[in-house]
Amino acid sequence: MTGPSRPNTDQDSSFIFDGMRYPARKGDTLAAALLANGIGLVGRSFKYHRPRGIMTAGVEEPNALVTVGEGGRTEPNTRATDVFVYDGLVARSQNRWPNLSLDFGAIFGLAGPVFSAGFYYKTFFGSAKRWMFYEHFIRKAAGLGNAPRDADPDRFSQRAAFCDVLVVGAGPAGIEAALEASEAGKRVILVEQDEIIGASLIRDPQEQDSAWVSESADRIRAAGGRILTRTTASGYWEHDLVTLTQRLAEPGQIPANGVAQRLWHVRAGQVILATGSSERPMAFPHNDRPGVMLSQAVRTYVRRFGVCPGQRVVIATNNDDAYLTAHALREAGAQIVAILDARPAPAGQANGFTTFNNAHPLSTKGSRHCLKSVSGLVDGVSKSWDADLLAVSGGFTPVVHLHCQAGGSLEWNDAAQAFVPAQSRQNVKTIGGAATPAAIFTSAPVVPAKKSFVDFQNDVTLADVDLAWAEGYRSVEHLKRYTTLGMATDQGKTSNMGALARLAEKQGVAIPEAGLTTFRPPYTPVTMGLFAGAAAKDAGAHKRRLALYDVHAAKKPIWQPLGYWFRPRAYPMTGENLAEAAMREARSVRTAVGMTDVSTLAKFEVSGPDAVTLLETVCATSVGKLAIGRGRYTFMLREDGFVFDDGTVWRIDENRYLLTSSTGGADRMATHLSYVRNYLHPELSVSVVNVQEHHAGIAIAGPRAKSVLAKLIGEEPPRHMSTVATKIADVAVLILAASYSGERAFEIYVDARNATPVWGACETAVVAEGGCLYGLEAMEFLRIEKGHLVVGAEIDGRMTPHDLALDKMLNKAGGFIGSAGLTRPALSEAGRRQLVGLEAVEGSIPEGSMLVTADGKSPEGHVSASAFRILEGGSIALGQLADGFLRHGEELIATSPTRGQRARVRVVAPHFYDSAGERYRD
Amino acid sequence: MNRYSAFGLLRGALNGQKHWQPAWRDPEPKAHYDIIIIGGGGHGLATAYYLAKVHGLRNIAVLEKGWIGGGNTGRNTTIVRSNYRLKPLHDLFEFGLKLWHNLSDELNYNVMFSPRGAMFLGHSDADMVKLAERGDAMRCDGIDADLMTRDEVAKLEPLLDMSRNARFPIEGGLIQRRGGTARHDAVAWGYARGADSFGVDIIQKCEVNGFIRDGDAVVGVETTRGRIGAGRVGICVAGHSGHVAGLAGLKLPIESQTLQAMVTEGVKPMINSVIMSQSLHCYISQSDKGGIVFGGDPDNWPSYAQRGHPMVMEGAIAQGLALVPALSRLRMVRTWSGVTDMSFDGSPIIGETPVRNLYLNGGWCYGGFKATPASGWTYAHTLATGSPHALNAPFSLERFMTGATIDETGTGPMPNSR
Amino acid sequence: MTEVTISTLPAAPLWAFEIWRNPDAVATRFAAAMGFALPKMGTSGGSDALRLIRYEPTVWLLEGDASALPSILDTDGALTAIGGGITRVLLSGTGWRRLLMEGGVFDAESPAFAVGCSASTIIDHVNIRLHVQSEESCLAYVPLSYTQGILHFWQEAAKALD
Amino acid sequence: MMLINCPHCGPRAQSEFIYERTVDSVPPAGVSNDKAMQTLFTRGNPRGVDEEIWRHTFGCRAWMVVTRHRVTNGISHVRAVGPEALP
Repeated sequence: MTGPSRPNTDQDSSFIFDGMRYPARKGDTLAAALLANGIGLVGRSFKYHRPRGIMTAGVEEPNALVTVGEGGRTEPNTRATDVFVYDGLVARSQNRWPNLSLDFGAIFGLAGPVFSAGFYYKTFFGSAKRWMFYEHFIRKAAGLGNAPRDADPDRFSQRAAFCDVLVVGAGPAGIEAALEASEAGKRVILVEQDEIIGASLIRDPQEQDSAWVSESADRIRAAGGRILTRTTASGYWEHDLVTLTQRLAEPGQIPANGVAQRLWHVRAGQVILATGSSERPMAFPHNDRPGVMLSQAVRTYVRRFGVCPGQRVVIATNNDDAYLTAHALREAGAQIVAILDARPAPAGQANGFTTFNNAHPLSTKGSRHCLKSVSGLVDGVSKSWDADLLAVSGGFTPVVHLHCQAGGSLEWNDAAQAFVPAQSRQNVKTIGGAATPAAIFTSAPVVPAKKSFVDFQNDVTLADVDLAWAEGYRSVEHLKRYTTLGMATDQGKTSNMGALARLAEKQGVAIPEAGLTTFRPPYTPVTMGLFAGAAAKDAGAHKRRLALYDVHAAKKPIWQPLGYWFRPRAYPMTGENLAEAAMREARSVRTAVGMTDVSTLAKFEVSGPDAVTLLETVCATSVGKLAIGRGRYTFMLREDGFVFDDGTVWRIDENRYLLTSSTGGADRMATHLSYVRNYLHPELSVSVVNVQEHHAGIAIAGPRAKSVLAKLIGEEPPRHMSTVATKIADVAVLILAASYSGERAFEIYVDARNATPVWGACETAVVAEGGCLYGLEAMEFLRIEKGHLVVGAEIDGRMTPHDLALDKMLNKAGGFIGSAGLTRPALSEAGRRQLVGLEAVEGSIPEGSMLVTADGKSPEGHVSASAFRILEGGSIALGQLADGFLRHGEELIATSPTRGQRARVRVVAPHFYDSAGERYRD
Repeated sequence: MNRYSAFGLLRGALNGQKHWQPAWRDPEPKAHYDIIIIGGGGHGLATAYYLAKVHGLRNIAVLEKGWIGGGNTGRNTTIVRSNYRLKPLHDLFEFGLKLWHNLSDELNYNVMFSPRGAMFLGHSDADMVKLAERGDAMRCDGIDADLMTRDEVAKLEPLLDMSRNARFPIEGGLIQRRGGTARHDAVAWGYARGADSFGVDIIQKCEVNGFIRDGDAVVGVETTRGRIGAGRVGICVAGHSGHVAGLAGLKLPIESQTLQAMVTEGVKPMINSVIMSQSLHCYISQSDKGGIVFGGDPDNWPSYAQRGHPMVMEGAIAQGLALVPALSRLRMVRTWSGVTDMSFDGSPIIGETPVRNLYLNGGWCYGGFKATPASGWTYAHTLATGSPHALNAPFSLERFMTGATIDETGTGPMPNSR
Repeated sequence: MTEVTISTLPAAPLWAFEIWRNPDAVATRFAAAMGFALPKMGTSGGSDALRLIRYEPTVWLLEGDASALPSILDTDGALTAIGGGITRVLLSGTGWRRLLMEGGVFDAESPAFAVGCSASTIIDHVNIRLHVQSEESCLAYVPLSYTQGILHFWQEAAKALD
Repeated sequence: MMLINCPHCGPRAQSEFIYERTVDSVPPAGVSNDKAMQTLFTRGNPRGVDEEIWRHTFGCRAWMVVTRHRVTNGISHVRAVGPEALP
């Protein structure tokens, strides 16, 4: 590698590579800037840690991977060919220790003959622990760069877009297609992964020049088209949805408006792929040395970046295109030492170059940093040339990734020895070089297989392909998986065709018969943060906020998540912990009065002449005899007969009912009701409206709840399981006299926007009666003591109405969903888990613990919820126990090995408080 | 069969590794086999292996429509664990986990089983109770499980976001230390090589497109490589269970869905265990090559497309990044999808069908890989003896009609909400 | 710089106006009584005093004074109050269409989504109902519990619309 | 991500829809308990075309039957279900 090959005058920024500062020029890729500064050794390969330089000028680069950026913006494994230099860019080489030049990992290369394909499968036997010992070192040696340790300081945006025509690739063909479509009045998006459009015209000038490019861009924009640069179409999904990844800042760069990248979800009427092709390397020993580059890449560096990567150049080719590189190099002042042309006869391109026909490269020599000589075979005779650059062109592989992701098929183009797009079931077509790659000449050069790399990054050689074949890994997918071919960060963009040719040769078939691996998204690797978008901060789950959030927040409660909701768990007074606060609150409910926010309960207004029919389909209890102003407990079954939710149903008017059910099951119940109403029974005259969020709910419970209510509403409060519409604080409310706590209690429902004054009035009245607020923890104590059920604990989706002692409430008339499922024999067999109460004989019952007859026995049940008797003390619980109804009085052990806790318990009825329900009565 | 060893590799270093023989033969199908297994994935190959090894049968074929290990075996996130809640699942998966621990030696093929710990994170007190309940159930059934404090979780995985104001703050975890990951392809290849060495015919590119019936019994299969007679036929085709059973006129309690997974570019070690969550739906581990392997929930609608919905993947990644923010700048390099056989109680089906001599192994949902040894072992027993082993007896096809479902999550017969 | 202002409007009376049978008869009665037709799917009708916006096949979102409607519905449908659970968020300025593309899946940039049009869609995982008031303003009906999250999302997104 | 032609809203992104079940999994009214359970617990699950019940949950909330090919994702027909509605 020679030194800087262009003047310093227009260098306007600088970057740091491995601690050294270097100048760069606007528009440089990092690779161009490194080459311009004479840096040949850029990285180390994955397996053998072989020294590697820059091979390409595009996203297919397998070798020149560096870590770019600092702190939370660090991007490991960045292709130096796919990052544009900005002032202050910091890049580090990777996968080397202690440094790039002296890498101890290279010892793996010396042992290469042992580390053949499938090496790991054949050794490191013994126990799993022994493998883990070896694995520790293998893992350390594997991997490429280091991930950042810090959180990402930038944001990522996700945006939808719709267009008539999406054009991918802004070379001359893509620009023309976009121009034509946009001027025909279509909504057009043109995307280009490069920083500029029309860049290939700089490498290979045609009639269309830079003026044509900028004029076309102006016309596209003027017609309403959108041009997105630094944007890669990375995934082609169903129904012409294409995901684009747009870099708004370069890797490691601080973004101007806080957004580093944008993910576009584009739904296109038609997709035009003008993605071009990528050049293939050639396989021969030591073809991976720094100083061996692809021919078109060399031309790109010379013409676009003004960097001449070598002064004494050998070119190896099987096609005409490489001669353009020879010309470009000669114009730049480099010496073309020799052109090795695989074709048997002169191609009419010689133009004074020293050209050898029927010539193939055979090997290279050099140092870690640069190339010194190239040897080759000319008509079977070996020759050698001193050179510092070997430009190779093994032909062209159309970029068909998106076409294939779209479900398109490929056909074989024999002249180009390449797969080109054929049919597609989506509305996509391919134009330009990707559809019509240049013809090449192929022969089967006899080169040693060892150290002839096909997959550069993963260090897969022809010898590895041969070994996989010999061992029976003969399908292309087996080959890929056994050798790791094509599984590196470049996903085989430069390697797949070379390996496929070898496989076909082994099979004695043409390449298309050897098969092809699947092209899966993404086309080029995509930053994870971009896929997460704004949701990375909250896992895509917005917290749901109570209507009365501000009222609660002012009291600084302990919050508890419940699905996406957050509800007060307890309101501790100074010095109280959660348990103390919850017990004080629960005691207040048992002895005086308490109030709590029950807004999150699922609520549905069901109205219409057929409301009862609908409700008696969904609910397993009867509803029809409910008088106006009355309510009752209900529960719902799945079609398979198991209980999945419970709640209350209230007749609030002649043809109007309010159905409540559990918070956690709210969305499921909404869907279920809608399904029953719309799919099963579209004929019903009924309206089901989800009013979960419309009403805020406030529960007031306790022996003094009735007198609190009387003061609030100025009339006799409704009796238990009755309802009344009235006003509190001059706001309309619906009061349901229902009890979850076991005390006389009322639920007050109010338009959520007017809830604050109602809450305020209630709180004043409650406090005046010596009561307090209570949270979910106290509510849990109260309901466990009373023996009320909770969806997710006792109602766990595996219990029948009988298991939960609810069967007496089943609608005798049948006809409800789940009635058929209930008839299955296993739902009434002996040995089923049944709801029981548990009281501690010794110790405190751990929630979630297992019920066993003796230590070491398999569990016969478990504790679904545990609490303490609120007034008397003593540990109690609800549980599920095999044949539990028949086992009242039996002593068991509730054991929690993971917590080192256990209790001796007695099986009792699941009601610890007022089992006769006398406290509801006035 | 060459025996694999470090010595063999060293010998190969001197001869260019030229002495290795094919890991399995490429035989022509015979006219008749005692047992035919349809499906050359990990489960089918393991079944063949145990039929030969444990039951001494030799006249066995595995018919694979493509290439072995090319379905879900090669399309999963390689997680191995037995940390379930219900007893029948404990018994089956724990039996399998014990086989995993010795599998490389058993097969003389390094399946790289790495018991680095399978950890569920808890994000609230309620989560921690649920995790304790699961752990207690495991411990009482003799399976290892340990609750972890926040500090222990942070020590094991220093890159987790342990801040208290995280959207899903980490309160602790439940770890099964004997769980971990394995090299998925190696499992198929190792079982194939082992089965082949006993004389099992592994026949690739051989698609079954019909059953040969004699009255109420199956007596063979029609394939793309001709008719093949069989004493017993075992279906073992995961996501394609519905299709193949349909050829015999059966409708199953199975719906096929897409399950996506993805991997990032390789980086130096940063994730030490398998990270899962009680409240979120993503799982994260790091492969030996350094890639971060990511999985999430299935695309919950029916599909045989082997391609997923980008937004399902985006959702899983958002959850993963909420747990491990340092993953943000890594790049996802490859996605893939399997066709999962979602059963109607979330548990597998291993046993007889209403058609005589026809057996079914399927319905593994998104949990099949970890079960490979246990699935093969119990299915081999069932096929060899004609009736299920105690381990797979609860997993009969008829349980759906009787109501004896094994529903870990209590979700019921709706595969889309599982 | 693309501009959009995000503001929360005061509470308004909102109702679900549902027809469960005889839709043609109800439509006839409605037009006769109200002087305008029941709006078609994806559109709105009426005035600031009473506006009906159609988001569902059999349900209209009704904003304003609903007192005349029960008699029009008679026994063919029902009116249910829902306003407590909904926040009205006004997106004003030329940038509202672009803002709605952030985290969205609906083509709010389409010329067909014109003044008077309505659409229900999902934005940043939340079900949101949109009504185009003018080229420079769009009203979004957001579930109350998600309002805080969506406002934050929109405010952040509005910083980088270009 | 598919594009589903909602009978009420026109083509919309799949993210607005939720798949619920197949048409063949819904027990017809009035069948025996056994038949109902057989219907509930088995599906054709074809590697081809099937009729699926979807809901435009995050759109117009309406239900529909989508006839879809499970390999190609080609949707050949979408049929509205539910009460009679105005255009």
